[in-house]
Amino acid sequence: MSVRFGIVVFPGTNCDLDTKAALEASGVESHFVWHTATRLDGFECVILPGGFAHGDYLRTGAIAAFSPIIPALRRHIDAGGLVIGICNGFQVLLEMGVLPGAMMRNRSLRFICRFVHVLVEQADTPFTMNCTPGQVLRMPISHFEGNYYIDEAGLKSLIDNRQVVLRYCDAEGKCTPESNPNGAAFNIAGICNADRNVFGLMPHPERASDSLLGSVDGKLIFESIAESVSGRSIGQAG
Amino acid sequence: MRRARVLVWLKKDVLDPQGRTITEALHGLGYDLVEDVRQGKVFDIKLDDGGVDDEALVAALSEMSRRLLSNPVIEDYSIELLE
Amino acid sequence: MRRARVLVWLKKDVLDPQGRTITEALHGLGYDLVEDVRQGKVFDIKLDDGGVDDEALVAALSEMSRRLLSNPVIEDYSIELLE
Amino acid sequence: MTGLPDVLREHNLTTEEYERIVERLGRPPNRVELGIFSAMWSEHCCYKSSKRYLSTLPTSGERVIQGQGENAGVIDLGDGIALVFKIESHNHPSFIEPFQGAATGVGGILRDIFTMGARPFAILDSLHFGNLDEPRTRYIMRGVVSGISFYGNCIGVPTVGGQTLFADCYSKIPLVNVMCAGIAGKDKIFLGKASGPGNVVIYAGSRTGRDGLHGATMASSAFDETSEERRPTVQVGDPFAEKLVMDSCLELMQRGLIEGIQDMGAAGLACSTSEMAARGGTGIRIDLSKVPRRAANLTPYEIMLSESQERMLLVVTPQHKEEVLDVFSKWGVKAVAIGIVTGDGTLVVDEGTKRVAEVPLALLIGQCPVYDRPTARPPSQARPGAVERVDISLKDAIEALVGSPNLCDKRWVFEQYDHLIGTNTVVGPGADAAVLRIKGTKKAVALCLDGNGAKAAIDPYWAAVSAVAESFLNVCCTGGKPLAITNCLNFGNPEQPSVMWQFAEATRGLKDACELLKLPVTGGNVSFYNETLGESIFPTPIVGMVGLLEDVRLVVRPGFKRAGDVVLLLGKTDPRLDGSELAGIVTGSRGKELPPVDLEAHKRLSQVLLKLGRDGLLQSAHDCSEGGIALALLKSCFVAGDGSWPGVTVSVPSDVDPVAWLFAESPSRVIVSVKQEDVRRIMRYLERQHLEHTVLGEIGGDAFRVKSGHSSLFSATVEHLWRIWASKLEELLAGESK
Ligand SMILES: Nc1ncnc2c1ncn2[C@@H]1O[C@H](COP(=O)(O)OP(=O)(O)O)[C@@H](O)[C@H]1O
Ligand SMILES: [Mg+2]
Repeated sequence: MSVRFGIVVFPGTNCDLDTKAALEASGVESHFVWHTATRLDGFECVILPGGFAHGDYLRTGAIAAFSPIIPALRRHIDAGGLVIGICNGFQVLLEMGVLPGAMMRNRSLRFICRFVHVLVEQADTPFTMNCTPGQVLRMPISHFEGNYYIDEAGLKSLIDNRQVVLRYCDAEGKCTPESNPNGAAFNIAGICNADRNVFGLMPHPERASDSLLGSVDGKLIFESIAESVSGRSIGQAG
Repeated sequence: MRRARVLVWLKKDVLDPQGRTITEALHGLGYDLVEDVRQGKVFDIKLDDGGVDDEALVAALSEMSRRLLSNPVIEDYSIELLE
Repeated sequence: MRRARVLVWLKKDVLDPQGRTITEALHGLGYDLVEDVRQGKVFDIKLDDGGVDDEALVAALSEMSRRLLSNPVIEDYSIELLE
Repeated sequence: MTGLPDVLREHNLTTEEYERIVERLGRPPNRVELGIFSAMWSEHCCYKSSKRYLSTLPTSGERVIQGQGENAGVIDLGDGIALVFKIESHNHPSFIEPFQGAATGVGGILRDIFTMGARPFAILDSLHFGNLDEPRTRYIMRGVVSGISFYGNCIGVPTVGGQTLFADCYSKIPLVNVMCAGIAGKDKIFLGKASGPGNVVIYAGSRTGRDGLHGATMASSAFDETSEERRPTVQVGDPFAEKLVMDSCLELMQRGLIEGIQDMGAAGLACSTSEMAARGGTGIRIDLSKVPRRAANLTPYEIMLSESQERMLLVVTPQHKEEVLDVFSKWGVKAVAIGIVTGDGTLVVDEGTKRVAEVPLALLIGQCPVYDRPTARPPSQARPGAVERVDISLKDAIEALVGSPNLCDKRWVFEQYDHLIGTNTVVGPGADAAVLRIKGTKKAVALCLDGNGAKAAIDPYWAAVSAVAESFLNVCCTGGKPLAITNCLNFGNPEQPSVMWQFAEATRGLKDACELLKLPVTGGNVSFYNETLGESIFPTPIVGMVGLLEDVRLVVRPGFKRAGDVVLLLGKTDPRLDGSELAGIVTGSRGKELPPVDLEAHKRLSQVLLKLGRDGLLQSAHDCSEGGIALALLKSCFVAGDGSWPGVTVSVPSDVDPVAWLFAESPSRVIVSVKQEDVRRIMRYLERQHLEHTVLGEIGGDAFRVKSGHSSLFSATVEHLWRIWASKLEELLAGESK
């Protein structure tokens, strides 16, 4: 079975081309879908890439969460299709209410772009199945609003249901306050929904998919998805 | 033509880093009488109400506030008709 | 203890891309009665006035607004004593 | 009714200039026409003080596709690919409103690049601020950096390099110079020409408001007490709108639907219409009643001169008009036909049926005044002299420089910039030059910005030569072959003979260096009147260099790699502290002389460096500039890894003063590290090339150690020094937020 990814492009999305290039490098076929489309048929996985949908005006992801494409996205999710939201895409999923919690401004009240380490807490999701639990990945973050907020009950339920997929950590894999770049609750960098078919993360795997750029850890994520869908190994890690 | 104002605030138990930074900055400038600052958003909305009554208008505004202008996970809102 | 509210708006002739985008988004959601939205900032300030009178309080608040809470080059502010 | 003198003052025109207009026009201009002349004849638009100097710069070269005179320069990278690049200043707007001033500066230079048919792929910024002890400076710096961050990040172009320097003279007016580079198809370059009478003129992008009225004239006069009132309505940047404008324009170009295109920058519609028609050798007629407006009751005068952002002017054939409008509408961009190209050499402006302006382009563009302003060497610069001995211990010198605002880590700035978007950034901020790969090829582009006003204040000629030489070396350090430069000349009031002398000296330096190094100057920008209340900034020429790596896999980085590698200094050290950062910090004066640059030796060094890089013999390379050998070594330690810091032990020759030797800033030197096993081969090669070189020491341990013979002069862990270096800026910027 050939795997097809759909990349949703909102006005203001700006990581669409990078994401497509990284998928190509992993041997995955992908197609852009403009936000006014109303169907997402034929895609095993839908990516909401990074950027500034609608300029991030009002709140990040708020206006995009009402795009014409959104009903189709909900149908895709309800049917068990995979969705990954990267950075701004994660913020859109939160605003849609598909993932719990909300994003606040970084603790430093500044935009941050740098490489960070994240710990793989859950390797039994379609998005991380090629990782080992406890593995440390190196990927860049680049955001102003990545300070993940959730109330205590919500956090407990995320942990109990094993929905915390990635946490900010140091190079040794310890989740310390110093290794938390933005103040996120429980060092959370990525979570999935209870059904484990929707994944949102702040780091950019598409920017860590080429050794020339300093890391190939992001490929693990794209290849996990492709493999979990097709049931066979594709592309080459490393 | 009517005007309405919607105020959006972070919920009380959500930490407001911006408000805290402003409080500190004001103290730094010597305004010691300031005890606490909370920062919110305000929207002034011009409406062409087409003769709807206040109740209907507030209902519409509440819906907009809930759906778009605020994020109910972290924010509360209030509505005021101005004239 | 007193409370005051400061509203900060972009000046009239200054472009407000946020307001425009929000207006368009509300139209997209079918709220056609909305003619125009301007987004501003609101600060709710708790003060320990130590018995100063209103006039002195407003003077202090104006100074804070000018120096820190607003950017006089592109923004206007207004002050309201709440209680 | 205001009298003529007041009207002229308001428009920054001299009586002679006005008389010239009246005479050639055959009648007094009306107010709209006067506004148009005022903008187009401003220093900012017509380069009246600088033209005769700029015309001396070398502009040709085998790779030059487009030199000066267009919106940006274009050079050939081979394989059918072209690089489009240019630099702009936004100093005056950033002084008035730091955040929006800097943001709209980014927006403006991006438009200059995509208007040529290139997709912008890198931004660099050269920033100069006053003393960070002053709250106002901290406020300006925070605003400027977040403004650049806001605009560049949102539109999705990485900001990959630049410089951030401090000196008291910039506290009244900061310098915000932004360079942008983009990639285009070599045969898909678009020009700002209104060709083909009968073609349609289209306005696209944001609506017009009162923003930035008189921006061009503001940037053409000094600030004084009354500036406050003359302040134009501040332009607010809308990167979201610009992204849609950019994407739609690039699609139109891809589909071959455009005849000519130009952004509306300084002097808005007045400038874009008249420049496009003049370049096309045609004429243009527009109807202002068609222009989309944001504000009520705009006058024709205001519409012509508004500097509202995110607007473009296009010329298309009548057959393509509907298709063009459809593309804009798909992207949600406002676009309307506002006029036609004519053949009569005139700019005609109507409002509905009423004619509001009619000006011959031959006068407006062709006969704008050019001045040969008097120059005079300032008396303070008449008597050169060397820096006296600098009295400081090695330890104090190292700690002072590592923690000095000019030399400390600029992470606080560049981490606010998305420097990775585009997934091309092979070497990002923090290195000598940024390196970006070109997807689909083996090639990469190296880019850097350089300049030092404090040195130019001592000697503008040698500082300009040094800026070219240093950026040349920065590019070579990465393995890139320098191809061309753009430049931004920031100076005070040109009506002062001393400022004009500085300008003449600096451009002479640029010319000499570029001629000898065979670098064409494909464009640039002049910013005069960087002055408030009679105080000028340092003369500050900034050079933007672009270079090419044929094989990106051979890229060389500045960080030390491996314990055991040998550290070599290439080039000759003259242990004098003239012009140095250390002299400036310790004695408060950098002296009155700069070390001259031997450009022939410089060229030889660069060639050696490139050859060693091509042969894969360099583990690291980093040029020696501000802070001399000491800081160059330390930076190679600091940027080596992610949370780990290799140490290095170096030996100072026994016959020199260690402080002078370690901190002298003689030009044309590079510190490289090489594998042990390659040392002999490399040394033989260096000898054959007659290139002076010194073995400095070896990488190893976790400390920075300085020895002389057997005695230790200094030792501290690199991590300790790194902490001072990395935290300094954040410390200096802490404090109240305005
Ligand atoms: N310092 C300079 N060196 C070389 N060319 C310059 C310099 N300054 C300006 N120019 C050239 O003069 C022309 C006009 O520049 P400018 O008015 O800044 O362009 P625009 O405002 O349209 O972007 C351009 O071709 C530019 O490259
Ligand atoms: Mg231009």
